[in-house]
Amino acid sequence: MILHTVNKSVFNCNTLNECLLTTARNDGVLLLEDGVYGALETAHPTEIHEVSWYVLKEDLLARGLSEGQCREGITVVDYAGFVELTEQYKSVCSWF
Amino acid sequence: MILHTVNKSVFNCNTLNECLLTTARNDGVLLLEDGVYGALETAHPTEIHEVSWYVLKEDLLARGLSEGQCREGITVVDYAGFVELTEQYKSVCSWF
Amino acid sequence: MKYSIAVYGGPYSHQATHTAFHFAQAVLDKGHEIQRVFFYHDGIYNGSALVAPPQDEANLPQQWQQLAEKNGVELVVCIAAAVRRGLLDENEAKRYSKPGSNLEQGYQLSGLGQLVDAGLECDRLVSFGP
Amino acid sequence: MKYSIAVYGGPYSHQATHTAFHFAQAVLDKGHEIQRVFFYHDGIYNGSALVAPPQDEANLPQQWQQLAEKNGVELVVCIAAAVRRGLLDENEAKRYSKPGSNLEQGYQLSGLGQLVDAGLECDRLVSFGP
Amino acid sequence: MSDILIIFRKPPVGTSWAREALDLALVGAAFGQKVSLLFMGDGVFQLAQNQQPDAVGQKGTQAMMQALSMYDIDDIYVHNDSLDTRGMAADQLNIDCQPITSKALPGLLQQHKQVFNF
Amino acid sequence: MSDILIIFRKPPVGTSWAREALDLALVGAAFGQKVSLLFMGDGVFQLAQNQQPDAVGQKGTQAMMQALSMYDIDDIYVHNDSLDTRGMAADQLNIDCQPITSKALPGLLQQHKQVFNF
Repeated sequence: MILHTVNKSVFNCNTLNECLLTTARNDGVLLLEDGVYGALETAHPTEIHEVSWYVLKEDLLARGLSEGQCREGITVVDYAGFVELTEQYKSVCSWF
Repeated sequence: MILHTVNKSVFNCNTLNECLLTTARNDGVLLLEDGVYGALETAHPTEIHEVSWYVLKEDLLARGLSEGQCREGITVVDYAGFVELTEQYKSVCSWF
Repeated sequence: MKYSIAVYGGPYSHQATHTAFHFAQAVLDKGHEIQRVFFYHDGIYNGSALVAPPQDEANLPQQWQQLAEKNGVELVVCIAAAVRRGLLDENEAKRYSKPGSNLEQGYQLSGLGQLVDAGLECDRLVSFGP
Repeated sequence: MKYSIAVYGGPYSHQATHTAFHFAQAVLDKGHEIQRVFFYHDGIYNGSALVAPPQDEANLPQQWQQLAEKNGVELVVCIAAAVRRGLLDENEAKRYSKPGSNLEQGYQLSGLGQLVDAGLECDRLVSFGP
Repeated sequence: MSDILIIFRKPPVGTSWAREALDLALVGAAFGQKVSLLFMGDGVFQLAQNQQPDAVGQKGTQAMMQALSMYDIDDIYVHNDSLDTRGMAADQLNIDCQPITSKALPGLLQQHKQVFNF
Repeated sequence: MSDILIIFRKPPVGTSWAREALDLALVGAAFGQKVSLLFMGDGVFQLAQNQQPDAVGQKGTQAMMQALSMYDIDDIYVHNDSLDTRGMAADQLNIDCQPITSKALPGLLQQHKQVFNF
């Protein structure tokens, strides 16, 4: 029950893939900052994992991305939702 | 006749591959800092280009790497050799 | 719940500081407590008293300071990371015979143990890297 | 030949500063001239008068200063990048009503035009990024 | 042979690179230099429309982008493969850009006396 | 359930991350916490033998690495796929490490109350 945050673009570096090596089935992955590009339909993390996927709304907006451009199955959360996720999950692990 | 320097690990990010998209046949690529890992036999830039390859000796030593671990066809240069390369090539383009 | 926040990115270079600040506000808005914000690596530059951003940009050190004062949050800067990067309080300036100090009011220099402690004492420790 | 060097990485965080410094020494050893070292982005932190590294580590701002003094090299820090990050000379400290300044001696704040100019005036401009 | 080529490879917002590279472009033009821009890799994300950086408390680069033409910076290239990979279309960008193929990239760099690369 | 896991993912020398993560490990242990380390990705390069960081004017991490056992930091894991990809052998590292498979990584993280990740 760990919430992983990832703030790097999957198009440029390995951070998200390294994160996904360590995730368990009950974990969550929150994409934020430049990590939100990993939510695009055109982004392909090496494996589809059984984690729950989230993406930070404010960071999508800041970059001109819409929810419609995101892969199916990703939940869009705002900062309040980010806090709620940190309540739900037992700890937070940041990948940068 | 451009000398390109690359200071990021090819195992973690796309910098070297982006550099290689822009190199011409007469260009040189000098691997330095964490870029020197791109000289390893186990490193695979997406395409083999016709550029001249160099790697900075001091950065190999600092990381415990030997010349013997480098791919064939890569020339090892020290800082004095780095300066000579900047004399030879018409300009320097740094990828980081 | 009791939170602490770690910031590893420098202001005006990486978004990490902004993200951490917005997260901190949202944590407080939810009624949680923030015990401490710990600044490490380039995050220590957040503690500078001398930043002078353009008028239409946020003064991040002062934003942290105001948030901390209003909500009783400790702003702790790793002393080892700070001193080598040129962020000094008056004591350290004296110790190293430097002509001045530049730590913003409301921040304190302390050891990395304060980060370990935050992880132990708090229900959640959330880190923001560059 | 005439060289200039651009440094974009902060000292004590990235190797960029070390690499740039070793390269600069090798350039001078070869008998070339260095007109200017230009500090931009986090490279501006190289101009801090307050860094206090452990005794067994180099004081990078002072190393640059000594190299510059000995060889007639200009050390120019981008003023816009510096001021927002909290690196001020006495003029800027006064302008922004800050309690002190922290620019190391031998460095000057100036505009980004000095980087453009270095590219034009010199035979080679070599950049070192974080 | 143009004077300066500036390559933009970093996404916007997450770091200050986009702003600082644009600053250099505008200053270079103000110094009377002929400045060309190339967006490639994640740098093409800087060309996305409808960016709202104020959502994360930042100023963004849109005003500077719009200023480019006033500074006579008109040679603006975007790497088409980088756009494709990211699902972006060349006719839906925030400024007018000339698509450039991978094959043409080496030639573009050779045409400039000085290449800055962020 | 151990207290703290620190993940090392950055190469040595190029940045201060390796040193600063090791600092945290030693301080954590000095605070009486049970600290485990995991080297993965480019972090496995921190385990290379014969590093000579003085060649580039740096202090390196070898002394701190050797100090780990004095601080009772003995649970040191290295991701075997990361080693393989980089052509490194688990029996030629600068400290004793326990190889760990990709399959076992999620379990390792779950066993720790707090994960720091550099």
